[in-house]
Amino acid sequence: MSPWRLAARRFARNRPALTGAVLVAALVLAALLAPLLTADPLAQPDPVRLQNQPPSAAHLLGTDPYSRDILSRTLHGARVSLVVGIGAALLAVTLGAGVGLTAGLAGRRTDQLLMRGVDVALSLPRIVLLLAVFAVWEEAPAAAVVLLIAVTGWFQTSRIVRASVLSLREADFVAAARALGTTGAGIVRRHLLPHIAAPVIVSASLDVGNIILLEAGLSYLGLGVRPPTPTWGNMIMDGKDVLFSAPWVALAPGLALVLTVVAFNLAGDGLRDALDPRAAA
Amino acid sequence: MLRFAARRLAFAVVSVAAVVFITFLLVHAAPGEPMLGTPERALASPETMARQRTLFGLDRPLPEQFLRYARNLARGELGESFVLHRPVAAVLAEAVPNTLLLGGTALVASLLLGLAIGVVQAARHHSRTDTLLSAATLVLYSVPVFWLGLVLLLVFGERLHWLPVSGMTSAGLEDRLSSLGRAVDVARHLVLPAASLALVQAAAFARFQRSALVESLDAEYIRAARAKGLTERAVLLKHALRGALAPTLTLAGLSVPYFLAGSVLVESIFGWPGLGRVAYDAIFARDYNVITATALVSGVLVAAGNLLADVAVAIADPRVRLDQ
Amino acid sequence: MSGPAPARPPLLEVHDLTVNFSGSDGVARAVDGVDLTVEEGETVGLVGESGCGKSVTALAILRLVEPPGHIAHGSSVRLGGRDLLALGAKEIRAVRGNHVALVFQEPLSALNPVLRIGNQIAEAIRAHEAVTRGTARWRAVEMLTAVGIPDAKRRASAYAHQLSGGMRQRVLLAMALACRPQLLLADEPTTALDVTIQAEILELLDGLQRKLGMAVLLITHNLGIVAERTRRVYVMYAGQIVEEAATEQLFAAPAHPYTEGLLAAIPRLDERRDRLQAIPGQVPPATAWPEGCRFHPRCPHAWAKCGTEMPPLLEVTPGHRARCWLVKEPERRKK
Amino acid sequence: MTATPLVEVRDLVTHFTHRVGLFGTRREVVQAVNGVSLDVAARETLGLVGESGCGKTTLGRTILRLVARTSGEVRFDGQDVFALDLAALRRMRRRMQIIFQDPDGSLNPRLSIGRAVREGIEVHRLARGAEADGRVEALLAEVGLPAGSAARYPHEFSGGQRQRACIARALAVEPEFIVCDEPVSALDVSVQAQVLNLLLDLQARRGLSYLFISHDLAVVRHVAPRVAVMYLGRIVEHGPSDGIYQRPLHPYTQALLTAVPVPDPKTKRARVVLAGDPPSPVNPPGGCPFHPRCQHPGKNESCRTVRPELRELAPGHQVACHLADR
Repeated sequence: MSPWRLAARRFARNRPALTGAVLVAALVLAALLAPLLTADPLAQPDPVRLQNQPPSAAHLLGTDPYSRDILSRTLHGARVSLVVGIGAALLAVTLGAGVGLTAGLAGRRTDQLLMRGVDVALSLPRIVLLLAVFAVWEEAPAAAVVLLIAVTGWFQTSRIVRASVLSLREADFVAAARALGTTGAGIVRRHLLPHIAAPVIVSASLDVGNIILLEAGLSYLGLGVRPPTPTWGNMIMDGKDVLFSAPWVALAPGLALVLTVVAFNLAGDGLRDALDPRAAA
Repeated sequence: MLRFAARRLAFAVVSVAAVVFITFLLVHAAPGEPMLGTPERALASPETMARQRTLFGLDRPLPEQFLRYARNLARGELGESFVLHRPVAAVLAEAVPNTLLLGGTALVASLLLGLAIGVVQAARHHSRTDTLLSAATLVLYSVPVFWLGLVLLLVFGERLHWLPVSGMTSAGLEDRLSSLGRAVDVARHLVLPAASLALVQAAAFARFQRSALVESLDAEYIRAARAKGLTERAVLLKHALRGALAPTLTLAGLSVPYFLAGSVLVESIFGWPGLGRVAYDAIFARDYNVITATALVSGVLVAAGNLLADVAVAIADPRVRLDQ
Repeated sequence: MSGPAPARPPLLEVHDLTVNFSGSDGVARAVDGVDLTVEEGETVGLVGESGCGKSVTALAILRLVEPPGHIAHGSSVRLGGRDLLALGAKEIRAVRGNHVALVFQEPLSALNPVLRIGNQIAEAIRAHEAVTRGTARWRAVEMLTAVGIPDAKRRASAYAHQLSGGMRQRVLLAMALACRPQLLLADEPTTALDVTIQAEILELLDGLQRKLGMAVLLITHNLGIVAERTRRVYVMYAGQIVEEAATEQLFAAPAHPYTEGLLAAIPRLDERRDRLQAIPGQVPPATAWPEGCRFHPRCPHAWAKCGTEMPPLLEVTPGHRARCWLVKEPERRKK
Repeated sequence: MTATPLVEVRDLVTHFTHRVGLFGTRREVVQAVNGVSLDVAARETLGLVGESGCGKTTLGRTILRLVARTSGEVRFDGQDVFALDLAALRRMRRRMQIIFQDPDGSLNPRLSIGRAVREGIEVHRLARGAEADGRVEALLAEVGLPAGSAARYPHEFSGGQRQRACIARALAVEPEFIVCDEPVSALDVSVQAQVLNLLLDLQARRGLSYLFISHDLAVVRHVAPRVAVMYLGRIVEHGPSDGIYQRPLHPYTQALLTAVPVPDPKTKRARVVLAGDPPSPVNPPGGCPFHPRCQHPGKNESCRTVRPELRELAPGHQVACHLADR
């Protein structure tokens, strides 16, 4: 049985991991179907009387200070979180893998240059940079949030990939391929890429949760994707002012965030365990 | 050791310079103008604004502005805040100690708590306690720090009235308290914001520490230690923990950016007068000099964290030598 | 063991020792009903190929088998008549490293990389004797000198990675012998070492054994070491003892086809053979030992009975037993 | 030795520069191979023995140009291996192959055995499609793997079977010369004999030449009629195995031979026990590289200062020792 199928089997036997994966799938589905399932998240049916209503039959999770339906906004808010979380993680991992591969395969000089650059980049205070950018870029679309989070978040992946390339280059099976006369490109394609795929997948899946939290932090400060588009971050911001009188406003999006991030972390931990090269067959 | 110190220092200077340069470029090259969103700006006439621009040199070409900024920086001058009309150094001098108190407390607390949880889990790994703690740390690790802050504020501040909800001291009490009383007062204000920051990071440390310990418990030297007749306690604390400590210390040193990011969020919730608030306010007011200076301070703190991590690892692991 | 019964119980008496590992592929019977004895002061060999259960046997003697492995009910390990498997946690700790010590195969991984070697020896002493830190440290230095480490006082504060392979194995010996155990379980003590260093370590072990009067259970896959260093030997295959004999007897007249095969398969330094006699096939996995005699699928002499009935250890001559039906039906042996 | 040798190695030197320390600031030169000359004739096996760190693996890899040499020459069938351009080198790779010690690390765990064996066939376009499948099947059968092995993955095989697969992979390009780098060291005794027999059979059937590298003197004696003994990057003794094993002339070879335990309780031999550990190849001693550990009673000043060259003391039997005599 191939190592990928073995990993899939290990994942499928891991109950928490499977729970995480099912939750993630459910969240994606809910976000996709949000317009069909619920009312317009921007609608303000009665700005005066329906403010900050506690949960009721009409509004299962209550209403916010602008009398909007919190359930609808929470479901719609999932879209920003998921798009940014998954999109930025994929992009960051691609960037990191590219740089890591280049550093690992190129000569000493290029390698040193790239890695010293990554060292410096790793010591940049990411949040300060992101705050500065989004403060000036007021109408930043979700794509820009994805891009900027990815561009400031690939450094660790590049280190992991470079380290695995360097150790793989010393592996006997790579020496055997060279002895057979396989070209450099052939070695990268047949022997290196399949091996760095596993750590890259793990790194991406564990990143998603952190990125979702980062995006939420930014939109809580009123940055990134801005109101009235509902994001869990700006919903919590709305709830902050009425925290003591209408705690449900901040509670619902917060719980949604926790649930989502837990789901991704469960699935990510499961992937890490399933793809662990040390795991027995 | 000296060569190590020199290299690290050079590296730190380069990274801080990179931070300053990038931030400077970002805030100046981006659209928008200074003092945006402040009442002052709303009232100012175009002439006043133009005068302000000339006063701060903002009408000069960007390279010239940067050179001037760098020259001033080299002399230790951080410039003046456009909004507060005070030297930036003075603003930071008030804020930075408060953030160090908050972040330092949170870092130490989270490290101790995380280590303790990780050790307990590793000592009984695969037991029910371990599973429960794993679930707890996973959830805690997934909680947004600002939301946790709000929840703590709601529960312990508003509902239970155990702790003060805002600020660093109780207004009006400062003069009437002894110095010990003042310290207690600050400590009481510190609990909720520090807990918000610390709990999430403690979960991260615990997760990491558990897996490092479980892995090191698999090592042959652990079996050798048991074969010598050592108690499980000695095996775990002396043999396993020593080896597994170094990666956690690295993580602690590298967690400075997390605490900085967290302080921006948490300080605004609890009204803690620290660097995070200063940065937040400055960014929205386009207070260029303050933004750049906060970036500078953050860069220095991050570099210091990295350095501490390296030194801590060298102490914890004799295989790592700094003097080569 | 047959022959005249000893006046007092043997130093170590393992009876029906069984260790199971439960995994996703089912239960692996890594050690299955092992009986062995070691008399005071004697050197006994335990020989077999990788995966035969010899290392697990050593760990089980000190109850160091970790989950998912566990020692089955009905096993017994007696040290001077006392059943180690019945002891409480504190009592078994008092045995480990004190009465029975263990030396491992890979000295680099058996030494804690972040603790000074002197400290690792001293803690073994302090675990069993009420001595001060200073005394323990002084004794550690003394032990290091005894195992031939030059400049022991200075070396005591070195870390494992600063020593050569041979030196590390000496440190491991010092650590094991610090409390003068009655029995040393030496699990492939020289396998990781170069042949010249191996010879040094084995000579050293010999000398120390004579000086301390301890017994050694020497676990190895190397029949050359068995021939040179042991008086009696047990051969293990697929979790079981398949032959036991005095060493000379075993090499002169092996009774089990597996032992015979092993001896024929070793390339010899002292003679040139054209073709080695290989044992065909592979060692089966511990989760699926074959029915009947576990060696029968690879045995040149096997007949129907071998595939269905597991032979017990049958006496060949006094003190020499083999787990093979050929002992009873020697006419079945093919030429 | 007959006619022109297939492989000629002359004064080969391979040094590595290591960077050590946290930032890689200090350089260390490891003198792994330090001036080695040897020949391997067609259809012949040359044994190369030595302890860990003596440079035997590096020597094997340098001969195949898997490692860059520092100086010296390697000729394969008369052609200078280091003078070949990349295309010519790739063509040359068909003719010389390597088998490694660790069958776990030398097979890519993510490739099926069939794909691993096929790699060489594809690279050199020896066959395609069904014909390639047929060749793979035939190779796997030739090395004694069960039918259906091609679709399975390395982790599904035992160590001995994996080593067979590695042999099949090397044979796929129909080489003339194979560097066998400790091919049986990681295997159990019973399986080791199977693999050694396989290597001997293949040599007879296919007319292969082997450079057989091992730390196990008994194994080398069994497969190689001629043996070279390596110590600290140099060959210290070289000759027909019967001569070397019965009358070793170098004190190091003597120590090595007497250190091997013999599986016969009745043999009792005098043992030359060496003092100390082998010195580091970063900083080899001057004079005779063996002098710090040498137990020869006649050890003298020239051993410490003058490096002995290989001298022929018996037909085909050379020794690098000032004190050795017949």
